[in-house]
Amino acid sequence: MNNDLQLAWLVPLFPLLGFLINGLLRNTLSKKLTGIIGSGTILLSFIVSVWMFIQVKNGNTHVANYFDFISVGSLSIPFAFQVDQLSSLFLLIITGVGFLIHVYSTSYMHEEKSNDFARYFSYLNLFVFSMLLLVLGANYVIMFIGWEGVGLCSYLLIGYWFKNTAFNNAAKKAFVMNRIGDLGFLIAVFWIINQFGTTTYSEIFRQLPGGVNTGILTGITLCLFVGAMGKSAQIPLYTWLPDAMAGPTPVSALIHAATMVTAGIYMIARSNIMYSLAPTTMSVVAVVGLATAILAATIALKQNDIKKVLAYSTVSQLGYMFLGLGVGAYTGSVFHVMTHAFFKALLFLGAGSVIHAMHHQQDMRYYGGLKKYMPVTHLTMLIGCLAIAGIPPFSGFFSKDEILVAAYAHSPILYYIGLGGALMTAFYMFRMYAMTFMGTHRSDLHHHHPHESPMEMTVPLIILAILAAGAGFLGIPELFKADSHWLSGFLEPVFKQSNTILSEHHVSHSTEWILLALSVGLIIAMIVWAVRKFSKYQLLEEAATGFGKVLENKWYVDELYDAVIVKPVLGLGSFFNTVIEKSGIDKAVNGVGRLVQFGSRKFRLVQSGNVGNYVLMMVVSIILLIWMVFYLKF
Amino acid sequence: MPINYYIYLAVILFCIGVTGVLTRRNAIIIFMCIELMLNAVNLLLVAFSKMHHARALVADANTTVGTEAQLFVFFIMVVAAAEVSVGLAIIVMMYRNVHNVDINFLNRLKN
Amino acid sequence: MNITQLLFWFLSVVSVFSAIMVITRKNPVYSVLYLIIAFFAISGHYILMNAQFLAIVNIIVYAGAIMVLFLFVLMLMNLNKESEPAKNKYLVWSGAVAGGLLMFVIIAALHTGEVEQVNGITKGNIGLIKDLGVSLFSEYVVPFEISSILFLSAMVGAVIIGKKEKAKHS
Amino acid sequence: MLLLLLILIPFLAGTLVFFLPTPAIVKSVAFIASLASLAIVLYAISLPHNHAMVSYSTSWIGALNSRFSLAFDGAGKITSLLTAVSFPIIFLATWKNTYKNANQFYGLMLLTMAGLMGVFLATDCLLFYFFWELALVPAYFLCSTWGGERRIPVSFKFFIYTFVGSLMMLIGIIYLYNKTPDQSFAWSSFTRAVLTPKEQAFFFWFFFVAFAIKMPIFPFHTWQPDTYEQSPTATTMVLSGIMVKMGVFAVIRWLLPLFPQMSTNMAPLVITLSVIGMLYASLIAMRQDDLKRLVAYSSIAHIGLMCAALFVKNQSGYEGVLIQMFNHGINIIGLWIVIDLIEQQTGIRKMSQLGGLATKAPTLAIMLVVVALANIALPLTNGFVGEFLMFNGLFQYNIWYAVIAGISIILAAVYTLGMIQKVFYGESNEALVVKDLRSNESLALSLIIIMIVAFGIFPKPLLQLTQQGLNGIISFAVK
Amino acid sequence: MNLIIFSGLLGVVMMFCGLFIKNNRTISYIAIAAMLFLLLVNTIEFTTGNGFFTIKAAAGLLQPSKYGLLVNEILLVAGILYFVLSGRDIEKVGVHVADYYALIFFVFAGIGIATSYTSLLMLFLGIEIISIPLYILTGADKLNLKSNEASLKYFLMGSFSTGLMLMGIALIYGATGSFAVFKMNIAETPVTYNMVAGMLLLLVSMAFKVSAAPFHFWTPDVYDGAPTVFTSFMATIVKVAAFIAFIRVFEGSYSSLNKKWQLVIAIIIAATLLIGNITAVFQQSVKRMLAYSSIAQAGFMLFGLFAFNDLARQGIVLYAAAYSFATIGIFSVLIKMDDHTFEGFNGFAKKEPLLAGLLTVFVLSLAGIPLTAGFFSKYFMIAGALSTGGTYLWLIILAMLCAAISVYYYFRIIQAMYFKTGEAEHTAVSVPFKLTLVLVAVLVIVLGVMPQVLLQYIYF
Repeated sequence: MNNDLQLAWLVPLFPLLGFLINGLLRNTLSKKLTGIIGSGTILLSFIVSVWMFIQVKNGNTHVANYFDFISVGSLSIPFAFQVDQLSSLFLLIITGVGFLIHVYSTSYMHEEKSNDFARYFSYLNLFVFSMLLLVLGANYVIMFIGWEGVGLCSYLLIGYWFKNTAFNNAAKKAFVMNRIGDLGFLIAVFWIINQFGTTTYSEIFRQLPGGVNTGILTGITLCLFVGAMGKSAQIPLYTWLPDAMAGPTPVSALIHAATMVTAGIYMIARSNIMYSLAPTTMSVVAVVGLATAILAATIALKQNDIKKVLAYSTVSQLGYMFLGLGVGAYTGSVFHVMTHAFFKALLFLGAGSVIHAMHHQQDMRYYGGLKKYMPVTHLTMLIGCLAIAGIPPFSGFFSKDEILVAAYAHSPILYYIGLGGALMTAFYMFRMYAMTFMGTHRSDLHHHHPHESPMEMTVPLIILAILAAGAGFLGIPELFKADSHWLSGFLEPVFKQSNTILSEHHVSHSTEWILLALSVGLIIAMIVWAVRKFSKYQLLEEAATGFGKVLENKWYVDELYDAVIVKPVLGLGSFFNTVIEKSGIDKAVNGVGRLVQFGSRKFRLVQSGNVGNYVLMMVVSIILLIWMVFYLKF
Repeated sequence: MPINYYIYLAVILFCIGVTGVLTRRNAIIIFMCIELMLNAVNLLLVAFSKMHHARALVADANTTVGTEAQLFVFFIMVVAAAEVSVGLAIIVMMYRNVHNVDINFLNRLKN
Repeated sequence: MNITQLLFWFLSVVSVFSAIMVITRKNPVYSVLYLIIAFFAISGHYILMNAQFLAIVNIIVYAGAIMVLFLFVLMLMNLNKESEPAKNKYLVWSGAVAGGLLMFVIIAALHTGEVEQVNGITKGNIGLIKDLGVSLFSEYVVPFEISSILFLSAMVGAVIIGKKEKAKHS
Repeated sequence: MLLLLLILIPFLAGTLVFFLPTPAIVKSVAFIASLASLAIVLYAISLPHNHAMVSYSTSWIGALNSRFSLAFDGAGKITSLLTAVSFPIIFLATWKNTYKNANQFYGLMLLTMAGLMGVFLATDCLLFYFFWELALVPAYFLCSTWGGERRIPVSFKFFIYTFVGSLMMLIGIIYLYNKTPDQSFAWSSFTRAVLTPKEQAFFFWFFFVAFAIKMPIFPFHTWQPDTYEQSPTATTMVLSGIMVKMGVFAVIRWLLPLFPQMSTNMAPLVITLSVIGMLYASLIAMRQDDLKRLVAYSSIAHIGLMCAALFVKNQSGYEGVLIQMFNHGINIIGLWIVIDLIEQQTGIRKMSQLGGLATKAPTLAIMLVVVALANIALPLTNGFVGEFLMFNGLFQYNIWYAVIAGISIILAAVYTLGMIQKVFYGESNEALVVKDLRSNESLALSLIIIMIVAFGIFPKPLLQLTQQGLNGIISFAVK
Repeated sequence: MNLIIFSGLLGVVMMFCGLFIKNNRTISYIAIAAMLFLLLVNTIEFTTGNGFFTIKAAAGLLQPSKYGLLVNEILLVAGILYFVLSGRDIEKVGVHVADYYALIFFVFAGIGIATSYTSLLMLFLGIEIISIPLYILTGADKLNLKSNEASLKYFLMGSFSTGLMLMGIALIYGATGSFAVFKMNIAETPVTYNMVAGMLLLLVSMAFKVSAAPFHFWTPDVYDGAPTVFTSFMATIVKVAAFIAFIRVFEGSYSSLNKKWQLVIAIIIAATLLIGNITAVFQQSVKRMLAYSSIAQAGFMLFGLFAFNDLARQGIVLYAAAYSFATIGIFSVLIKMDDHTFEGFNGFAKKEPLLAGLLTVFVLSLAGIPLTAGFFSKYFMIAGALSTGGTYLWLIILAMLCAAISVYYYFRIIQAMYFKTGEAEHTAVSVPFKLTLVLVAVLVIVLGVMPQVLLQYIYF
């Protein structure tokens, strides 16, 4: 209890305070104060996180119990935080990137009314709070609290401009799809309780391996993975993420690129031991991840909305992370989470800067030639694109390569398909880059005066660009220098058990060199092709045809879901409402009443008012009674 | 005579009375049929009275067993007389109002 | 077949026959007359069973007083014609069938019982006026007195019902 | 003695109120009486479990060996607390509503409260039945007198429906009474009634039907949406917040201990019905345009879960139900308050005609969102704890029930968010005149929200409250 | 005994009052006083166990029992309430006010017999003494054709049922050689076919008197046609007395023939409940509805006959009180209404909140809602029936469903009074009337909360 890390509660506390202050005083605070409170609380959290990270790096990990959250019979779920390598790393990403994005937001959202502005920051702070809960939780229930909390904040922020019905629908869709995943998560939690009698990570993992049979573990992990599918936008629950771009761009950067969507990866990394013991799930994860990566990449090829491109790119990158998890490259996935957080946040914020400059025009077809108007944004975006495309020495190269090599070690087919995705990534990113910054401007300059964004926006861009460029060096492959993978060493305590279970196969250095050369070469070729093709892009009002159209329409997946799930469910609702409820059950209930009334109308006719009839009926009754008593043997 | 004969006779008379009640519409005749039913009962009671008396005589020559039934018949007659006076009064009242003694003539109370 | 039996059968046939006539005659006056015959036949049965008191009372009260009252009312109402409207055929038939069925059922029910052969049904003298009188004014004085209430109420009733009311009470 | 007061205070106050002249005095008396009850409940909770003050027994009907006995056990504590907490809030929230013949309205409300308290405290089966009916009659009058257009047939259907159920229960009560070893109506004697398995199977349903109608469980639920729609909102709050809990409570207090074996045997059937009801009601709720009906169907779904969790017969399920009884009561009252405000201010309940209220009434919007989120059991709201435990209980019983029932979580999100969206978001309809909350309403809603958050983060007090009485139930349930 | 003698005498007194006193109101007061006197003498007999007269000759014919006397008490209280509440309306029926009272007192003499007879002879006389005045009272509104019709129907069918009863008695006599009720106990006499047939016919005729289906046909028409004041009397006090008579007949004999009789009675109960309740649903006239409801209530009371155990006996007493008080209360208000249909009650609560409230109490009692006497009376009946075992569960379920149906038509009064708008036209009522009605309501509620107030007297 005397451990310094007991103070972990401070980390989520600050954003919570920020949320409360901004939320309750939204009508009185000035925008400036709101911004300071909103960003400042995250900064404080970041500082504490850094301090904790240092503690952890020095080998101090801790599970901090605060109070009994739920305690029923033998089941006890404490409100507890776990500070270890994995969580402290995520804390840094969340608070660090989060802080930058808050700062960025103060400028980006400046046009909002002051109470809306405060509402925005309170949501954002609440999100950070939830995300921190998710990461810090020492058991699945606390994680679930954060898990649902971030979903809620995502919902609130996507629907931030609540007057727009489309945005609201997008928000609702995001929440509902997340809920589908959450159900899987919940079921998994119950299953865990059923099997382990606890939800605390350390106690569960202590019982593994051997505590529970593989079949059940497969079930649990699959259910958890369903949760991850929802949160991290994997097939089949990915469609909400592109729609989620309805929210303000910094939100997309923070929630739908850097942090929330990686919660699924965090969760699987956290539960790595269970996954390692369930090879079937691992394969499922890998296949789903890869499929998502490819599918999203293909769609991204034909999108014209700059945020949509980035959104599908995010889905695709998340797919890679799951591929990494699926083939056992936990460190690689976490590494990719980190680098992705940097470069994707960078890209989004850059896109935000562009959108800001273009007065909320998001269609790339109306961009072009912005290079000269927005030099900082251009440069930082270029770094981001290079990073995501996987050009050495930018960070994306290292992390993606680590995953792909691990996939190759697992099965070359995975590698080749993954590589195909990577090539597409390079292509569409530079398509975006070229369409935005190169060539000539395609919209009316008299009305739009593209201009560089203010410092609050560019400084975070620059910082992120530096991180995106340099973060790769935290995980230099053994290929280049032995034992230089710092991250791997740092995370080793977390994944140690899994690594021994999985007994990694290694790819020989020579093969790895060939693979590297192949991929980098092909990617450069792709970039060149994309830039050449799209730098001279001219606005043409021609509809896409054939396969292009399919891609433009996102493989018609939304339509498919609508037809296969949404419509039938609504139809079923209507059917129940009108047919079964009103004409069925209620009719039956009322029918009893009617039957009585009908009986009443008929019965009273017996009362004919005619004495002869009365007596006749009496006599008949007597006859029947006598007959009954004397002749019925009962 | 076997008691059964009396039973049968009484039942037959009784049921003829019932049939009369069922088949006629004239209130007075119906009333008469009811009187017939009562008489059938009286006959039966007297027969039973004699039967029980005869049975009791075997043991006791001075027995009064059976008296009660005959007195019962007496009371039935008393009641019948009272009933007749009231019944005929009612029928007359109705006749005064509607000039009819058909039981179906007044048929306002139904359902 | 001795004389008692002969008389029994004779009286039975007369009573049943006249009873049937009562319910079948269209003219109410005939019905009354047949009913009086039936009552006489029943009184004959009483005498046959040595119930003299009842036989006399039956003739005086029933055949005499009550039936005369009926007749009187009938005449008063001028109902001595065949004025009764035809009743619904089905109702008549179902009434007759029901009555017959009732008879059948009761007789059948009682028939299955053990037959009490009572010999000397004419023996004993409980039916004599003296015996009954003693009994009536000793053991049965309470119902006797109580039946006065009955008569009182019948009397009051006849007055209430029979008295012509001037106008409905406002 | 305290327990007797809990019944007497609302009863006497209710009777008194009938004769009071002005609405202001009437409201004050009603409010004070409900607050007094709350104070007593809180004090009673603070007393040790077997304190003399928290049990009461006196002879009642000697001929039947029925006693007027009250007790304060786990389930009773939580439900009487709910009653005592709800009524002041309801009175507060509807403080500014004007009712024709306010004295009668508040009198009947207080009488309902007395009946409810009686149901939750009685340990004598006949007494229980007595109060069971007693709570119903004033509610009927409330609905019929102050309700909407179709109030007369609707509330009548409600009355007859529940009355049929009660009568079935009465048969069961009498039959069981005959089978008790000492011919008494005491709870303890009833649990010792000797029944053959066939009788058990038979009479289980007699009781269950009564409770199922009250809760209501699919397919006995059709009275409920109509009644909620047509009743005056204050009454709807009582009906949905507390009165439906009578059914749940009765299952815990009576059905399970009385038929331990049968409730295990019948569990699959009952749970199946409940789960079907959950999905069914959720699907229908998605298609509702009327706010009140939507909430009504959502309530059916929630109650379905409670019923299912009761029959899984494990501790998690029980505690979940107990805690959820309280929380659901609070939440749904909150929802009704918001809906009442909307209806009063705009005169509209159809969601399709509303919209954009968030611009005009931001505070109201936020409060609705919080309450609605609690209603869909978002973590850190009070709804989560109960649902988590109930689903957990259901899962421990059978995974598939939990999975299928879980679908309702998703559907709940769909219709609840849909409601928020249609009412508060979107472009505002200029024609609608909406003022934001008034002081009494915001106070009531704030109290509710404080409870939502407080018990969401720190449910321990409630859990401890429920735990005490639970041991008894569990020992019977597994007998 | 006291009741029989004094009410006979008082009947005569009332007759003479008619001669000497022209003021109807005075006659009413005398009648109330007379009724109080009857209550007093009956109470003396009830508490001391001895009447003023010891008539040796009555030994085998009348045997007042505690139970019967208790019922007398209830009926006399009901009678007083009836006189106080409806005295004015009796005065309005016709000119022979004193005679009506006299007839009512004669009926009470009959009731005294019906609750204490031990011989079938007395049963017969008692029933007739009750019936004959009723034929007259039914026809008291002489110029009203409905009243004529009701009277004729009642008289013809009543006499017919008397015929059936006598046939039954004769057959029973044939089997037992005695008119003593206890002789009907099968332990004393072997079961013969005569006996069974006789009992069946007796059952039928008694079922007729209590208007149990399928021998109920006279009830709706007669109750509907009779002057409402006398309907009130017939439907409550007389009906209860008939029930007690009914039960006394079968008290001894029944248990031995249990199984068969139980089925027969079960069928009668089922038919009564169904016909009474279902037919009542569609009635438009409250008066006629109450007639059917009295059939339905008879169905419940018949459970006492079905069960024949302590619970049922207690239940009968309670039912007698609950049903009579509530029905008298409702009728007393109904008489005041100008329109006897349900619509006639529209908006009554607004005009007369107190009366409406009291009426609600009575209606709730009839419907068997707890806190009113009606609940416990039904409760005891059902409990009595259930304690005979589970064989006839179907009957009990049916009874409960019928109770639910009864709520339907009873509550129509409440709905009309409270929830519908209209001008419920009625004649003004006096303060004493209201106070008495309050007293009745208090009685109903007290019995509904603490039935032992009454029940303790059964075995004391």
